[in-house]
Amino acid sequence: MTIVFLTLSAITVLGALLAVTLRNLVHCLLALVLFFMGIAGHFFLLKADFLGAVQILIYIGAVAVLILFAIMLTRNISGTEGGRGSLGGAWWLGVGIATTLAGAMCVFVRRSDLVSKLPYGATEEGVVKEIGKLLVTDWVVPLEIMAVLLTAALIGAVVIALEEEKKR
Amino acid sequence: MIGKGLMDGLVVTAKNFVGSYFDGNRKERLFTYQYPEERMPLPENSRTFPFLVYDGTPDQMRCTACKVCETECPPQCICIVMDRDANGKPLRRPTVFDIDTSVCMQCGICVEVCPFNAIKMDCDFERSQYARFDDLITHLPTLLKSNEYYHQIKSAEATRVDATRKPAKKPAAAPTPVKPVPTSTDMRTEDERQAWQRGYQGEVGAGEIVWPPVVLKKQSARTPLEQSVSSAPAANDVPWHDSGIELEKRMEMAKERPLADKLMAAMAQVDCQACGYDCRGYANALASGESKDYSRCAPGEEPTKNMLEKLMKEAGKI
Amino acid sequence: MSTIETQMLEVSLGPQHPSTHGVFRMDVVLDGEYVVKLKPVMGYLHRNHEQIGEKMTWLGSMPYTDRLDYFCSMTNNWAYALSVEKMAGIKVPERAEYIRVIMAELTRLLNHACAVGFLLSDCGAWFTPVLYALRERERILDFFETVSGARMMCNYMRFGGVRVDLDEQSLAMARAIVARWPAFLDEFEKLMTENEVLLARTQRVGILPRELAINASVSGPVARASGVAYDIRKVDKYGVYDRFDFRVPVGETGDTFDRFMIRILEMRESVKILHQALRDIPSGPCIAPESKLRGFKVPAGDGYGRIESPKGELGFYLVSEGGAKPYRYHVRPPSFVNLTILEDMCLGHKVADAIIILGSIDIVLGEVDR
Amino acid sequence: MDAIYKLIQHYAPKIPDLLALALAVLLPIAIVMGVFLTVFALLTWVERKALGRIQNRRGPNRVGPVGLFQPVADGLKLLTKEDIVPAAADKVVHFLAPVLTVVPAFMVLAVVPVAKGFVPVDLNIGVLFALAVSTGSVLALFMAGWASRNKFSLLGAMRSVAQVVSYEVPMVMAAVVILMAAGTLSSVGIVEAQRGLAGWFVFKPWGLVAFVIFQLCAMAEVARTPFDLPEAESEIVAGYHTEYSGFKFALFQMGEYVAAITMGGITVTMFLGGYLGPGSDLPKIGWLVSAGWFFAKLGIIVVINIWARGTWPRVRVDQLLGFAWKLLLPLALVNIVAMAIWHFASNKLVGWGASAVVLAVAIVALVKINTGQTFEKRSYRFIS
Amino acid sequence: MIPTVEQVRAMTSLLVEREELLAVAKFLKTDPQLQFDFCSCVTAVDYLKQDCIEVVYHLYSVALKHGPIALKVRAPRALDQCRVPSLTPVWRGCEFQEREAFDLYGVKFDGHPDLRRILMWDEFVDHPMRKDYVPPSAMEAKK
Repeated sequence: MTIVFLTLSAITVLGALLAVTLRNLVHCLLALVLFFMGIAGHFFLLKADFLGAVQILIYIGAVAVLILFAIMLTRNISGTEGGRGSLGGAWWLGVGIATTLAGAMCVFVRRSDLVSKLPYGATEEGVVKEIGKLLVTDWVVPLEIMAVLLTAALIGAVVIALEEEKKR
Repeated sequence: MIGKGLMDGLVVTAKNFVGSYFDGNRKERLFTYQYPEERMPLPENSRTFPFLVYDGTPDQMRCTACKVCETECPPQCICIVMDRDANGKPLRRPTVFDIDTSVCMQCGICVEVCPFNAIKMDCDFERSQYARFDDLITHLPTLLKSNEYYHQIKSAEATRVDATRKPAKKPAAAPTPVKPVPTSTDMRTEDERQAWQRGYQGEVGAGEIVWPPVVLKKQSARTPLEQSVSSAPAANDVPWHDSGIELEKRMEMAKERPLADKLMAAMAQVDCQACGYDCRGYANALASGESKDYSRCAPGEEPTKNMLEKLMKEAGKI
Repeated sequence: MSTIETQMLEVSLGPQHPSTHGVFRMDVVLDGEYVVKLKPVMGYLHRNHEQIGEKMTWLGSMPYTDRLDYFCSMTNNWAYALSVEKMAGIKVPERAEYIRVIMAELTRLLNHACAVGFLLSDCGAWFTPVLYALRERERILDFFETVSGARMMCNYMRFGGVRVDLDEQSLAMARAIVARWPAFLDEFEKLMTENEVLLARTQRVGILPRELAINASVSGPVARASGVAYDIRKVDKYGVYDRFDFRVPVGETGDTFDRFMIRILEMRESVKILHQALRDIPSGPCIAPESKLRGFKVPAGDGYGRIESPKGELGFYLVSEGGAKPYRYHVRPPSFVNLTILEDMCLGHKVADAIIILGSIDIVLGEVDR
Repeated sequence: MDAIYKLIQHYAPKIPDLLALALAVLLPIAIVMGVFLTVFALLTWVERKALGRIQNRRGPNRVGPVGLFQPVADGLKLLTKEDIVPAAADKVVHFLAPVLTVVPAFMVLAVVPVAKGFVPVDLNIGVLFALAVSTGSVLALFMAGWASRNKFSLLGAMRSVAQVVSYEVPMVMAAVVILMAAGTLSSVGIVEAQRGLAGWFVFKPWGLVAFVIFQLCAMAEVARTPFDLPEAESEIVAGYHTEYSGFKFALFQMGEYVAAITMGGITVTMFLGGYLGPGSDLPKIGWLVSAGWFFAKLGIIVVINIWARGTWPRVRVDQLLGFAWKLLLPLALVNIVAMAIWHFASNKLVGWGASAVVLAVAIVALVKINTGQTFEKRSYRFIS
Repeated sequence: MIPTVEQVRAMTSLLVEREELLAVAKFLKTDPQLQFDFCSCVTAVDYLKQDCIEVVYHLYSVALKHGPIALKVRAPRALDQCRVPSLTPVWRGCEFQEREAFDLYGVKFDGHPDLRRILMWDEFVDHPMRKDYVPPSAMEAKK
């Protein structure tokens, strides 16, 4: 099992690195998608199928396409000229901050007992049902707020589109 | 209901789909022919490329090289060279009869205008070749096909033609063997060939019309052409030079004209060069005594020959 | 709020385009999906047909007229023959006039069926309606081949009549074709006329107002769909059309759907004409006895003859100097003139609509470019 | 997959653990790829034959007995065709695009239960995984269009991205109804929930509406008529795969057709009771009969696709998007309400009637709003 | 100058001077009894001997359904003086046919909205339908 884990995390790290260093903007986006794919793989490895599927659905299905449209509309359509260079001037500062942050993260995760307290670990059936129940019972208020927020965003998009239509 | 139109469409296509398998007359529905194996029966009138008909042996070909089809062919894709025997006397048969099948548009006008029923339209269309120019020019031997073949492909039409035709013509004087086919190289220079292909050969028919200068300002609404034609009489007026008019009317038109004009009036007015000149030239030759043989007007046949003989006797030329 | 500035897109549809009915190009300027400017570019198939006409004898041009609108060779022949007969004052026997009406109406049937079929395949119906139309067209082409010798390049009409007479067997064949046609029309209408997707795509698309149609000398089904009640068969009464009772459908709004429906209704009228013509075709000569093949001359002067070809008014303007060759030989093709209003109809619509509007005008490039 | 793993453990214990695991993973993949690729080849042949017969002509009958080797011939032709990559194209992305269209199509097959006990991977979030992965094709479409640096293919790509994205939403909404009915996300669970006499979800009113919506969205997702807009020849030449030739084009075609089959598979699983059928529970040969049922139903769905392709014209871009947002989505939401009514009704009959009424009213209202103004009856006057 | 009307074999043709063409055309179109609103055919004819190019407009009336009248105007053949007022402002249908007359005969139409070559490609120099036109292939042969 460890081999699979190692290869998967290697892919993920590679994707992240490429996303930062590639010259062409669209290539960076594709590397980002590779990174998201890696994360989803990790979830599946940990038998958290729901999270893996949601990761694919949301990040690759929606966020990547969103960034894509962002690139499309701002730059000229081909989006070829890309960023300045692979590693900017102060790259060593970036690496320094990254390593310190990663170190701190490892320390906290190892010391905290969060992992052992997982109540509903890898039960075959109930994960999805559990999440569903919790959402509708304990967390119903945030769910409703989220719903209102999303509807507002949707209506905002429609208004902009209508404005565009009237102009023509 | 919203989907009705869409459903009707589906029903129609379904009916066609099912029909194509179980319909009684499947031929009715599947109208495509599986070409190489299953061929479409060609109706009798169908025409592809022309061919020359001969009765009995290839030497007794009907064509007399009168070049009528060459002049009338719209894309000018026929080229005929008259056959001459040893001492240059024109024989009424072609040595070279080429049709450029890449130019021929299969319109059948040559068949209509041919006075001797010598050229007919074939039915076979599988004539693809490899080379672009040389192979696409069909030469005399390949063009010649027997009357039986003609009966075979177009029986009704063939019988009708045979009924109208006079008894079989005896073969020309000394049946010289058909000369070897000239290859395209010695045919003509490229430029001449192009000129021939585009029909810039000498204009035949309308005489040169001289227009008087017309002042632009005061004019009637009639087109400038009409006005000029009616006013200026042509110099050498040959009203009878029209193969549509009968022999008697032509002779009556040229009654009080000199012998040469009378002789010309007797010709078939086809300018077919079968006699070696055009009509005007042959009449002058007979009138001036240059040649005595009054039987060389091929399209004219009997009536012209007798009329020429009578005129020559009256004028004491023979 | 600053609106997003979109790039104007220059697109040229054709000449290598699957649905421009031949070698025809439209330079279109797109703002997003909407057509802002549309310039038709033609001339790819220009063979200088008119100069060939001047080099050819009067009869020699007849086979070339087949190549004008290669879909309807019979009506092209008839237009040319009519113009020359009008100038030369040649009388055409009864039977020949009836045969000419039969051939012209059969050509109208096959042209309208294919035009509607191609319009539907432009809308995306994967060629099914076209193949139903082609199935019926094959029968008519077989009939043309039996009579004139060639399926599409018939070269059938002469000055003063027609070249080959219709014998009993080919008349029976024509009656069989005409008998099958109403069933085909019902099937065609059931397949497409109420189809919601088609209605959504063709209704209120490419509207041609009546005044613009007349002013831009648009003729044929395109004009009649906009409400111009003008059919040369009824106005000029050439040939023996006044003997048949048939009606001319006229639309109101003049959009793509109207042009589609007018052609279907015209097919039904043509079937009616064919029934009457095939029923009482008189006997007699099929060509004027005194008509000459060679050395045919037309008295000097000019003349303009026109007929109602399936695509519109097809006219021949001929100037003769009294010789065996026409001095000026001009063709007035319906498709060429109908294209003037292509841009007016496409403005404001989408690219997909521009293709359909072009399909609804039903042009053939052989006729446009000559 | 797990069943096979246990089988291997049972029959051949001495195989090392890792090899057994590898075998357990690779065997189903091999079976699925084999079966569905032959189905893909068969589909292309059936499509061309059926379209031919609809159009009164024989379909391909030259290659092989009844034209059966035609897909092989097509494949060979595309394989040997030169693979032209436009100079200005972005090599990497240009190569990746066709791969990415095929990958999601096959990944979705992982959760489709082909026969009783035969499902490659029995994820307990089966349907969600299928829908999630099928969004991956959006990216592939865009990459194809953008990478070939051609104005036409970019326009085509933008259209197809808009189409796929806007048809995913009603599709997921329609699937929600089925998940509510079945109570579980796992595809096998959904199939089992459809046991019983008229158990298939398609016989329920909300099930039928959901089936129609899902089928339309699946056709749009895969760009089949009447929504085959991206490669509409009559508009912008050939859409996003203009600049592709040779094997890459074959990959695109394969991706499109296999996606059509997999979408058909999911529709069958969710609405037509997957592998359930009268004979599917027999002891010994039960799984064979159930497989037969599954492929029969899949065939029906595919035939409907082909039939529509041969008959209906294409919808324009704005009508396409309007149809998705203004008609399908609201209908799907109302459908969820109808399902709720059905669920909480006391006895099933009243529930059935109530939900049917609600749905009928919704359909009529929505249709009236959307198409009210376009279809007017035309009258023509005749002058004699 | 009053246009002369001549009944030539059932087609009345009207020869008009270039200056008055536009006025006559408007009159023909707007006059209640005439109402010639349909301009069917526009052609140019090259009379080489008379050194003039004649542009012929065939007009019909859709409203009153009466027959053709040919409106003729003449211009000298020399390319620079060969100018004729365009009738596209009066009848929109003449637009393409006048462009064709310009393309093949070299008749320049003043007032035409967009006078370009329509059938020949833009770089083509000569006007092919003129009687004294020599096709290029023959020219190369001469050189």
